[in-house]
Amino acid sequence: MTVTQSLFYFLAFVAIFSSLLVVLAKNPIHSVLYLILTFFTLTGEYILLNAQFVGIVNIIVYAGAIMVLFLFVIMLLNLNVQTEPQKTNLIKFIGIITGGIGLVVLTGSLKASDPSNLVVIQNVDMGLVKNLGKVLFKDFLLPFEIVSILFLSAMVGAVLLARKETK
Amino acid sequence: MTEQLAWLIPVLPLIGFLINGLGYKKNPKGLVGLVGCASVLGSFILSILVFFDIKANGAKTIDLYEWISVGTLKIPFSFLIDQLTSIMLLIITGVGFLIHVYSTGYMHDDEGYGKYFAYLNLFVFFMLLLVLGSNYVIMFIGWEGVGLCSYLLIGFWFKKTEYANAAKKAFVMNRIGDLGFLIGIFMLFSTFGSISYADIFPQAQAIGTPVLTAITLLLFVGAMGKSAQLPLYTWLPDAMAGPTPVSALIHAATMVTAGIYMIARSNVLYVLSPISMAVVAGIGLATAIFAAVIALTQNDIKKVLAYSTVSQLGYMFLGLGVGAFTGAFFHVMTHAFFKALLFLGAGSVIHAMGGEQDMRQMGGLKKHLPITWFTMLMGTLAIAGIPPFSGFFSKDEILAHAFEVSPTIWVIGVLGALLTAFYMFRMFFLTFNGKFRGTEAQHHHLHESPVSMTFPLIVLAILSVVGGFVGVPEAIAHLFGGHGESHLLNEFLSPVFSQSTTILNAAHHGHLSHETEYALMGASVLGVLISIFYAYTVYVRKETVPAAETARRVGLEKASYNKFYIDEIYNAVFTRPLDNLSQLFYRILDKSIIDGIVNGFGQLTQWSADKFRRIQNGYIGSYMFMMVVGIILILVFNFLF
Amino acid sequence: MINYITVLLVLFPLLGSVIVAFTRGEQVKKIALGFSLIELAMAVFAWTKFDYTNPDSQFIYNQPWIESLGIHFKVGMDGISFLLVLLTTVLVPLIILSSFRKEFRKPHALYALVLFMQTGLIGVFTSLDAFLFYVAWEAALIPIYFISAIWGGEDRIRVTFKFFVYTMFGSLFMLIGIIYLFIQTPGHSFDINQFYQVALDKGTQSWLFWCFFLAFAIKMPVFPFHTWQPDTYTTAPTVGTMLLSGIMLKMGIYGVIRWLLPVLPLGLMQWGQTALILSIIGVVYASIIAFTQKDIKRLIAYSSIAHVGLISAGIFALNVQGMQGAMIQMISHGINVVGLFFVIEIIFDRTKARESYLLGGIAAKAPILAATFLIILLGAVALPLTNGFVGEFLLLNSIYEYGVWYAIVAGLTIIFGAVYMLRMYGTVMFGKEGMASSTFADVIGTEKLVLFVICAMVIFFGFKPQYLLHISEASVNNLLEIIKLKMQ
Amino acid sequence: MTSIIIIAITAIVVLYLGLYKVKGALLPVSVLGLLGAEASLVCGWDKNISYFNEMLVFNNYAIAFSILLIATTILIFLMSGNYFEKISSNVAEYYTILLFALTGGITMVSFQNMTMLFIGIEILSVSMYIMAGIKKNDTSSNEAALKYFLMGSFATGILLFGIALIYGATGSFNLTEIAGKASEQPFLFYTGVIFMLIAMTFKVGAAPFHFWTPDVYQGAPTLVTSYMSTVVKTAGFAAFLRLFGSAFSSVPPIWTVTIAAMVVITLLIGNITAAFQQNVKRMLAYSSISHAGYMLIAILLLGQASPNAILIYSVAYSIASVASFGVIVAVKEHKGSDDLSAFNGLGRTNPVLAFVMTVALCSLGGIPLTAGFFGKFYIFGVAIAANYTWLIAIAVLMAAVGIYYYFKVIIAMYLRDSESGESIQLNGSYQFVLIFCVLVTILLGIAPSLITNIL
Amino acid sequence: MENITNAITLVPLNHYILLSSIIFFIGIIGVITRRNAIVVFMSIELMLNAVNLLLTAFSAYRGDAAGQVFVFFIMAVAAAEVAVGLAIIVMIYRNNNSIDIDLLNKLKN
Repeated sequence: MTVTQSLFYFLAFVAIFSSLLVVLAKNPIHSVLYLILTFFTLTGEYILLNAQFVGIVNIIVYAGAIMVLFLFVIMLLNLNVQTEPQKTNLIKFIGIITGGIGLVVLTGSLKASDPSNLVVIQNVDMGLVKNLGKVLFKDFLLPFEIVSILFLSAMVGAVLLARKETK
Repeated sequence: MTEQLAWLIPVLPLIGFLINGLGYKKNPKGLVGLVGCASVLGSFILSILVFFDIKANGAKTIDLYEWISVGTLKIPFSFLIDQLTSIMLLIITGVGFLIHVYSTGYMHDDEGYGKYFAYLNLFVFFMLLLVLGSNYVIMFIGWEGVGLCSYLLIGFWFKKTEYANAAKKAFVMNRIGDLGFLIGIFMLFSTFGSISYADIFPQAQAIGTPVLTAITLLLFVGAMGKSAQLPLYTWLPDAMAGPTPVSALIHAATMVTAGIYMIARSNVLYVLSPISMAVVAGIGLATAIFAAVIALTQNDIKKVLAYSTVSQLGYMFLGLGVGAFTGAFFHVMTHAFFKALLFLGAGSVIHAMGGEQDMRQMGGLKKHLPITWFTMLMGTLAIAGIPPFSGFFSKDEILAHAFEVSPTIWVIGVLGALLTAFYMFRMFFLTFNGKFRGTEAQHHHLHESPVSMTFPLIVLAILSVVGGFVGVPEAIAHLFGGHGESHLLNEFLSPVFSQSTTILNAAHHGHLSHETEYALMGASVLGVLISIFYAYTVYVRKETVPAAETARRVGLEKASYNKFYIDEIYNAVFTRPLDNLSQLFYRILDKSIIDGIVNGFGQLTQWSADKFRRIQNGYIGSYMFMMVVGIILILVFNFLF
Repeated sequence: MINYITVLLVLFPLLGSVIVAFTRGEQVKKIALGFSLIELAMAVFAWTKFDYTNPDSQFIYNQPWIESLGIHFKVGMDGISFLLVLLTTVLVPLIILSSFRKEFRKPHALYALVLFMQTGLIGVFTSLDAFLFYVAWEAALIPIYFISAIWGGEDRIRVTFKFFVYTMFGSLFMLIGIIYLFIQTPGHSFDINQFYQVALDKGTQSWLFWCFFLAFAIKMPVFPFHTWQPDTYTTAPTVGTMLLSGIMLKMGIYGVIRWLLPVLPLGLMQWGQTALILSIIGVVYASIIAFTQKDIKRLIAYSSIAHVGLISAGIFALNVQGMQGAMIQMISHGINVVGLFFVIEIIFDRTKARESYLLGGIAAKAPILAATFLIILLGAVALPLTNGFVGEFLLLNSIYEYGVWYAIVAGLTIIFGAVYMLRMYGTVMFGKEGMASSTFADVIGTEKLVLFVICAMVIFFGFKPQYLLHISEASVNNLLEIIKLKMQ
Repeated sequence: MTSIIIIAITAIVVLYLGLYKVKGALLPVSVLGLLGAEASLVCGWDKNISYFNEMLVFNNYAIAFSILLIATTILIFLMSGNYFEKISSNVAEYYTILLFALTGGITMVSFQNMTMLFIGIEILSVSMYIMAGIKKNDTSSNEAALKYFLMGSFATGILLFGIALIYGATGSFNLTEIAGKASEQPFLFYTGVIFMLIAMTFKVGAAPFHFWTPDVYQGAPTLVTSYMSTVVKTAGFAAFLRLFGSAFSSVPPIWTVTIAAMVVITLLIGNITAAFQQNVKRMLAYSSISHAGYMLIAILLLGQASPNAILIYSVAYSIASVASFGVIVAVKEHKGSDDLSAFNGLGRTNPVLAFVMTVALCSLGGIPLTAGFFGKFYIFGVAIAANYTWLIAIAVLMAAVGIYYYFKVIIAMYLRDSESGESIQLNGSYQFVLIFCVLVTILLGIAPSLITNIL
Repeated sequence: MENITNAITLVPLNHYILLSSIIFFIGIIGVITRRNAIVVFMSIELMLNAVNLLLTAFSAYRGDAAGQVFVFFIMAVAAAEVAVGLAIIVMIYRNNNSIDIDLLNKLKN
């Protein structure tokens, strides 16, 4: 087993473990923290995949910005273990079983496909900013622009909704 | 000439109907009576002309217009006037005219005078159509039409519920027969490709016996209904609810003989089917005896006559069944005379009694109603079969033919004749002899009827007496030194029956000898005389009065008095079960099951809506859960199968 | 001019409907009557120009409507259509006239709907395009639903709604059938001639048969699809009941003749007998139920099921007597049933009762009503020389040709019909005065007129059925030939 | 493309107008902008222009649906009147968001690249999450927003997983390229297709992924609901069809059974549950599920006729929905309730409103001579041509159920009596919209050729 | 760096797919087992990240940058969604004093 492989399996294990904890943790703040941990492990995987820029953005945007937002809100709403509502164990159990079945079915169906490993990475620099930037601003310029509409809309909406109504 | 005027024969009464019917409120009574009688008289005169024309020139077909023409089914509105028809025409218009005249007196005080004459005219119209039609469908028109008029006239005094019910019963019973008739017509059409007599009869011999048997039996079902034979006779006694002249005309002289006319008309078909002949004879004989037994114990003067009519009709069918077509027809004719006479006489009695019909309330009317008494006596003698009154000849001819077929039938037939004589004289004696048993008021009211009523009585009495001479049997004619052509009627009608006579003769062995005939006649006359004497002993000598309604009766008497409970049986076997079935169908099958299924769809929708609704329980968690289940199911389905 | 007569006949009542809808006041009735009379005049005019010997449709008006789908506004009349157009144009004025003495709320809406319905009805009878047929079919349903539901009696909302959904349900299946056939047509068209040319295998025709038959059977109605009918007839206002029973149910029968038999002969071979048996069961079944109905309107409703069953059985017997019998019986039944319902309306109007045990002795007080009622009733029980006889005779004959036992069972109708009709007549008109009928005025004015016209037709067509039989003869023969040819 | 730009600019302009409190100008400017967008779309007819490396392709299909989306939006805007003002003072923002949502919709109908599909869906969805919750103090509205948001995001996750798998299988996001390489990695591809199918059926509200629809439709402000049930649904279907018609049409349709089952369930649940509803708005929500079921038939039986069928159905359905929701808004405003009983006697007190509602419901129910009839007609035609007899049988049964519940409202309006006899006053543009919808519905019912030959 | 990139082929693509599937379904399990709106939302974020991983893996194995670009879009959209979603949650908290999704079931049937 090479270093890469061990790294992959280690990260994968941590990722699965921490994401399970996201779901299982009773305290929402813990969930957030585990989620951030998951993001970090995923960043590791990205780097393993030679997608360095994605990995970095993942940390900056996800762990840095989005998750902080989550934390803020949780703090703001003063959520903690005591206030955390719990589903009955039965539902949890059923939920996990269902999810498990789904996973088995999905992996089963994907296994059958057996995508080959033969593809060799042609471009080592593919995951770098320069390369991605080219693609983003050449091929994907339009979505890039259009996303701004989404942001604008979301921004206006978020302000609209979160603001206390004066009327 | 016949061609130009014959169509007027039915149309004149129709015009009378229209005048009286449309103006039933405004027309003065005089005009109503005049129109009513004159239209029928006109038809009568035309019928006489037609009669002589036919006598001279033979049968005629008169096409009026194409009534229905669909594919190969062509039903022309056309008339066939042959010997049979012309005799019927004479009977219908002649007796009809007399009864119209009689009615002007009898119904004079009735508020529905105009309506009455309208109906009566309409009846004559349909009856004429029945006998004039050149095909079975036109006959069927008349057939049902007279049924309608019978309905209208029986229910003439419709305010009484039981009268209205009697009318309905008559119509429905007739319709049962009509269904048979109708199916018979269909069968005729599919067999012969036509419904015209002229097309059917010549072909008849080429058709297989089973088919003909089916056809003739079906037609006979129709005849059973119309001519009140077992088992469809019960309407006729009830039909006495109508005004008495109606009973005389429709329920004695004309309409009820339509069945005989139909079979006589279809004689060719019948003689080709021995089974049918046997059935006709059997039913006729059974009816004759059965009705006679019932008549023995009836106390209502019209009921006695009604059952007697049923019985006499049975004789006619017996005649048809044994092949005595002329005899049967002869009896139709004489019966028309004497039975009309008897009914009108009874009407006269009832008129005098102020509407009373129960013979137990009568008695000793001889001195109050001499003309009625005398004419009734003639009629009674005629029906009893005393020579030389008309009934003797016609009945004798039927019995003689019956003897040819089987002596047993003859014995039973004579037995019926004895019963007839007994109940008729019972009626006669109870009415006219002895002391008056009615109330004082009725006693004061007693009077002889007006001329308009007695005149028809007299005419009919004469006919009852002499009517038989048109059909004097060869044996008797021989006795008086006559020759072969003494039986005028037979001779006149022979073209109609020639084909069947040939067939019958081919099958039959020789004729009765004159000696046998004398013996038979003698035996029956003797029996009748004894029977009359017995009636005389009981009701005149001993002055027995029939027991009151409430009296205890036993055995056959009880059964006879209660008409063998046939009405009750029909009620229990048909009417009530059908009504129950109706309710069952309506409440259970229609409302609960079929509609229940229809509504069930609605309820199923509602029910499943309620279930579906519960899935939408408002919980995001459960929605998500179900979505995931959906996803998994889809994945499982797509990749594991 | 004459070539536009069909389209005029279809659209003229629509114009009337619009005008009436925007009129207020007393004259509404008269305007509506006027329109229907002009319509009648047009129909009579067409009659004078009608060529009896031509089996094909005449006065065809053909205008592309939705070209991409091969839908045309194609109307025309052959003998079969024309008879029913005549029936419609004759009955609608009578129906309007019959309501003259009655006060309705919002009369303009009522009469507008009646005229609108006439458009739908004539549209159904004259369409030569399956799509147009379907549209007209639905267009006739909606006004009658509203007529019944708005001006109806007790429990009207539930009852009429059931009727509406039930019939709609059936017609949706027909829509499926029509679309299927449309796809199968060689030229992708809804034209009737194209439909006649579609040749499908037996299996397909079998289910298509049910698609169509379901719609038609519900409309007629044929047992066991009839349960909406008694309730609806009873509940609907008499104007509505007359329209429903007098004309609308003929839509179903006409549909069978025009769209079912010639298009799906193999399906017919497969299922025709079933349909015939169902029809005959309906005859007996409805008759028996009618025996003990106390509500006379309901009784007539059941009798109508019996009559229609006979007509439908005659059609499925597939012979010329049956077809012609069905044609003339449709006319007769239309006339008679309208008359009967009108009489019931008159009685109800005066006594506020329809239960036979509350009525009685009316004949003594209202002799004209009694006489006209009797004449119409005799027509209904098929007494010879009334219009009802001709049809019933031919129909029974055709069923006889199909099978003796069928005819015997179906023939029970002439007995049963007499039983329930006369029983009803007896209890209502004869006997002692009923609780509700102690005071009763005879018919007057427009009532008299309507009754006389109906009686006149009852008797006239009894004497001269050939006037009507003539009209459809050539077309019926032609139709049967087509069917026979395609069946081989 | 120009239309997207015009609308986006209009949205920003409106936003600024709101900032400067020029409330009177909001509606005219928006409508003007939308009309301009319409014009620009019409200009692009038959030109088949593709933008930015085939990110968007404005073929006739896209243009037709875009026009429909914009037209529907215009109608809804014209009805809004002072509807939003009653909710809050931030009217301009609402217009802005709706306009943005519209750009998302147009993107969805014209996408040629999965990216655009994803972003279009998100723009539309996110905007609608917001709009569902604009009645901030109304718990129903809150609940609707949250339900919509959570389930919507969940569906987005599914969608993305599907896109990812398809990308894995084909190495491209472009529809044409996907179609070309679809068979390289069939299992990966099919799994992706199934995931996308699930996500798309969620967006159009078909069972078993319909759960959000009734609750959100009911909880959201009625005008927003009308937007959801028309623009969102139409865009969803157009995208759905575009995706399956162009990207996935090259492989054998393994999804047939799945979609068929969905159609059946959708029809059953939509129609039958609707039959039970006493609230008209909720009933229409369920009915919109059932319409999704009908439209799905066209996707199930992908073929030449499908785009046309979907377009006609959408047009009919959108117009009828706008009209019916318009009436509901008016009734709710006046009577304070949109239960069935609130409609009692409307035929007498407000004949015009009742007539509009009647025509709209008839169209939704598929009564002939209304546009909705042709919608069903074409859909059934597609299914019949493919010999899906059993499916048609169910569809027809359910159409009958549909007629049943639509007519329940009509019955309430015409046959039942109301307590209050006052009539509802409507402003001019409102009336215009209602009348316009009725006229178009009837016009298309009589002359469907106007739209049947477009595609 | 070079090492790592070269070593990439040593981990089969299937393992990446499996990993992201596991995370994806863990997200799904979270969605259906939690009642706290924010945690549910976080579970959804988990799902999105699984997709990101999948896309990146495919992108790397295919040597096609588009997949990674798509990941950016997902992140961007996720950010927008988070903004709106949290705003909605805050709004609800303000009205209900709770963000328990199972308490929100006024709209049903």
